[in-house]
Amino acid sequence: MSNDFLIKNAKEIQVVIDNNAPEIEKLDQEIGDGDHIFNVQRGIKLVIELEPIIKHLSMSKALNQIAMKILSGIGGSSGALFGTLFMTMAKVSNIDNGVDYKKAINMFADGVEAVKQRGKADVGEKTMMDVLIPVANCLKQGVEKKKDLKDLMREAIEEAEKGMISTKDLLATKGRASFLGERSKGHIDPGARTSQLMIRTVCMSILNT
Amino acid sequence: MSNDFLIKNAKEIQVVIDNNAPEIEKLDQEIGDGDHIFNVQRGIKLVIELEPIIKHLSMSKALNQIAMKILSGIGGSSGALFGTLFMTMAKVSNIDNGVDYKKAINMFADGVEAVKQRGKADVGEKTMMDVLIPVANCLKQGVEKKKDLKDLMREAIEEAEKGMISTKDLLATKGRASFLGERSKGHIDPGARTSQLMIRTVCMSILNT
Amino acid sequence: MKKFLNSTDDFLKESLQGFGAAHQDIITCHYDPNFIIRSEATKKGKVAIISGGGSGHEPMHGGFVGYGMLDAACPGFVFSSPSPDQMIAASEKVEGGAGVLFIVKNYSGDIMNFQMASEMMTGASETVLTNDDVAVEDSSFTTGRRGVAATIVVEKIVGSLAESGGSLKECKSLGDKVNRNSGSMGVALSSCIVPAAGKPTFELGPDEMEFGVGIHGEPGRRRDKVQPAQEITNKLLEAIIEDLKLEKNDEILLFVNGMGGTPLTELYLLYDNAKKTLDNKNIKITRSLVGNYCTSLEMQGASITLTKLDQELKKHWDSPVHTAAMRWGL
Amino acid sequence: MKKFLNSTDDFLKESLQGFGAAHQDIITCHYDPNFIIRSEATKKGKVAIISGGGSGHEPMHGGFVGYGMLDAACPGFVFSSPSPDQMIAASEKVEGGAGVLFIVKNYSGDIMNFQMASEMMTGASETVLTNDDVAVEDSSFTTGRRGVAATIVVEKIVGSLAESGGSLKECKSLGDKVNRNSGSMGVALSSCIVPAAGKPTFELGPDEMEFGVGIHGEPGRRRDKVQPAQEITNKLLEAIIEDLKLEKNDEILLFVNGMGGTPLTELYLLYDNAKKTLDNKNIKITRSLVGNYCTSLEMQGASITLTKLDQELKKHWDSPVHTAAMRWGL
Ligand SMILES: Nc1ncnc2c1ncn2[C@@H]1O[C@H](COP(=O)(O)OP(=O)(O)O)[C@@H](O)[C@H]1O
Ligand SMILES: Nc1ncnc2c1ncn2[C@@H]1O[C@H](COP(=O)(O)OP(=O)(O)O)[C@@H](O)[C@H]1O
Ligand SMILES: [Mg+2]
Ligand SMILES: [Mg+2]
Ligand SMILES: [Mg+2]
Ligand SMILES: [Mg+2]
Repeated sequence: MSNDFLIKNAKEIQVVIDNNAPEIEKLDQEIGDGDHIFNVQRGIKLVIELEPIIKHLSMSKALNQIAMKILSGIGGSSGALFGTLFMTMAKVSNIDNGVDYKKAINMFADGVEAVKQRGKADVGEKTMMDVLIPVANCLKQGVEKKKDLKDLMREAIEEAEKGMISTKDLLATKGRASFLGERSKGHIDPGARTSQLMIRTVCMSILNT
Repeated sequence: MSNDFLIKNAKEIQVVIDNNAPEIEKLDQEIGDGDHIFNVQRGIKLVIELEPIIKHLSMSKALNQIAMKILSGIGGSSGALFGTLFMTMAKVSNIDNGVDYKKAINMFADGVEAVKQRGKADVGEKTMMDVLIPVANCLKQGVEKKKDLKDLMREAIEEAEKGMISTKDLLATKGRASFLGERSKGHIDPGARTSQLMIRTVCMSILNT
Repeated sequence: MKKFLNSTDDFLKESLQGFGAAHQDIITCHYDPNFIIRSEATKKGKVAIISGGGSGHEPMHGGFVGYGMLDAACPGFVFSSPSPDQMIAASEKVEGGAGVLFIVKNYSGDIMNFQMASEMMTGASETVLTNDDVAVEDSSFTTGRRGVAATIVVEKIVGSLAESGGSLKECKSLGDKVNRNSGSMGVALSSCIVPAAGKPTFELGPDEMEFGVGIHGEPGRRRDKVQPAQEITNKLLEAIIEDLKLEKNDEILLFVNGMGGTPLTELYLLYDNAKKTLDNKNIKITRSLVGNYCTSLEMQGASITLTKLDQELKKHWDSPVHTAAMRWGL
Repeated sequence: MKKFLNSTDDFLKESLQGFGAAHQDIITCHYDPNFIIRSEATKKGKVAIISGGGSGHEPMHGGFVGYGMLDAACPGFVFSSPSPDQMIAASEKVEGGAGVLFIVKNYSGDIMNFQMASEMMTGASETVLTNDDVAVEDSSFTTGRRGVAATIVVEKIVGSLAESGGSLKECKSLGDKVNRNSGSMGVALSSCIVPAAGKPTFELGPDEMEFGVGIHGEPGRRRDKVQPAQEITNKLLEAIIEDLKLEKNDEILLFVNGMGGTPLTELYLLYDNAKKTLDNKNIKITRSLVGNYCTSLEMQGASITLTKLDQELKKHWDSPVHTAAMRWGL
């Protein structure tokens, strides 16, 4: 994993998110406050604008810059959560001398664990954790079991999709949707949807190389 | 003219105004502030509620009670104008010993003159004066020319209608519609319309006796 | 119609009752006839300042009754001028021996009803007529211009003079001066709904605005396509600046007024845009007011008022005021 | 979408600029990161009170920065919590040596961002979390209840204590107490439009209302047919009274809050209706507040907040305050 990889993926994610913007907007209007899509779009734009700055930085510094940009540029739940993800990844030791896919997966899993601490939500509470945690687990196990990278990417894509869909029938107990009680049921969680789209995009880009 | 005549006509006017309420409401919405119909309906209701009180009063006292009720109960331009009309009629001398139709017409003409002073509007300014002044003139001349009462009533109805219609193409120079300038053209004045309807009702009731 | 009310007949009464109860430290409401007076009696020898007009413009005028501003306010029905008995009853309560000054917005109905009140009451009275709305062409052959948000500026400044001992004549003449020094113009993005009517007074297309609108949902100068805030602001300012013949280095009060349904953020944005334009023209904003002060029920829209200031006006603007809707220095 | 703006990107910036310019006697706005502080520096030894949250609730919180209330406010994007850098920068400016108290509404986004700020900054800080919205069921397994209009009551009362020398611990504990003593519930008659979205967050039928609505256009407890104001009021009061376990002779603050698009007349009518019901129950209204304080953009609607009062709370409620949106005793 390189800084170029980060920027390239951010750009691909931007296209995917933009293409799905109306749906994501609607999801947060139904069970949230309607700002999720704008938060995410603003964040991605800011990350992409970092390209000239982070191009020549070490991986840890680059990730930290991205984390700070996300944290300060997004706001809301997603700013804190995605910011924490990257901030934690930046802190993983020994990442400035090359990051192979095992290392990358560990970084991601550490990040997800920190996000879980930050938001205090676990699987089953109808948040982005319903995507992030199963994907992190699947990837970690895949590494342990020394699975083929491409197979693993395909599994992760499936896992993300399953997690995202699972939020539909869940009762929200964390985040803004929890205020709705029973009325939160029947809608996919917006943060789960954006997380799933981002994960799919990154996995696809690895599959295509 | 008797107090019974006043109340009976107020009741008939109520029916007529209620039947035409949507049209009158629309007229004041187009070139005014939309309250004219409510002002007029409130005023008529209050006058009719006076019945038990004014039944046994002299004509001058009865008219004065009506004037005060209109003045305090309506507000807006129409409260001041219709209030002035009745207040002036109440002050005409010698009305407590019977009012024949000549006297009644003089009372009305005096009232209209006072309304004209109060509002400082003359014929051609797109207000109720475009109905009241021509009708008062027609009635006064009819009395001078000793016209047949019923013929005179038919003439007054026509005169009122002509005056009301004339306001449509006029440029408003007095009242709220004047603020619209050229945009006031093409709409009948609401006060002219209610005045015309009231005059027609009273004249018809005389024709039918 | 979606409003918080129980019946359109009781709307005004219940609202006044709530106002009276919520602000009993400052004002007292009287009913039948309706009027609002300060909870403290008028000082002997102080000119009593009384305003009034149709309801639906809250906090105007009841919200401005209190120390340093009005002695009484007479609310009519929604958008209908009050009736003479209200002004007469209020005058009797607040007259302090130095006469009554009526502050009246230039509408036929208001003028006639206040005039009848002055004729019917016994004590001395004078009237300041406000007609600051530059959207309407002025002319001595017509009713002339509407009185709108500058009425509040007149009430504040004249209220201060009365408090500091100004005579009836002095109050009248200062009021006229503030009115002459003020110009306003408004724009509506949506209509308002008179409770008794239950439906919007006018219909605006989804991309239309009413430019030069009055404060009763009366049509304005023209219907326009919605424009960026900076353009709207510039057009409003141009008309006012021309009318007041404002010049470089003139000092002004910039008053951005909401019509009731527009959030504060947008009013402050208009303030920002107006400031940019006035800064460019070197017109000095030395006093400011932003908020919903002279409203039209739930109408979305705003107006801008400029008042040319001098030492005297600034002094009376800054002096303490203690009312439900405007309070400072105390 | 009809709003006074030039571009949705510049909306917040221009609005803040206008706010800063219109109230430069009281506050100063800083940009990138955005925060609003008093124009006078914090007294040495005074606890600094900082609040913040998404924009779109004006005058909350910027309108409450000033003597006797907040030292700083951090506005996020519309309906998005501010980010940690804003709170950190504001803290650095207003810290007076006695620590920082954050007043945070109970939303995941706000909590996480304020938490990260406290972790990242150097000085001592405490947080008061407001969660007064009784429309939401409380539970330790969930996010719990929303923080809504009572946040302003907390800010006023804690602001007063801080001004009079209360320690960080005392301020935190008084804030928690005010929050515990407060309950709120709201109802929406129309939706609001997030500028970036350009269309209503939700659709309400012409005869529908959203009962128990939040302050971001989030759906509430249920969708109901519109009801007479007295019935709506009674339902809101019932839920709050039950939650606070209010009893005969309890003293309360009755706070009728507008959501932004509802005119004052209707808010006072709700006050009147609430007073009737509370009078009947012998619950004593000894303090009142009516107006648009905690809004949701241009939403039509209102909320009622009750705060159970004792001597301490009354003293701090009455003490002088001098901010853009709340001013008395000074
Ligand atoms: N405590 C939490 N833990 C994990 N994810 C959360 C939490 N709270 C909210 N989220 C996620 O954040 C998403 C909403 O993000 P966004 O709309 O940007 O912020 P906000 O809810 O503050 O408006 C939700 O869809 C959910 O996936
Ligand atoms: N100066 C005036 N002289 C005569 N009639 C007037 C004058 N001003 C207004 N009117 C009449 O009053 C009518 C409007 O009455 P109403 O709607 O009750 O009062 P307002 O205009 O105060 O809302 C107008 O249609 C017009 O006929
Ligand atoms: Mg959201
Ligand atoms: Mg009218
Ligand atoms: Mg009227
Ligand atoms: Mg949000």
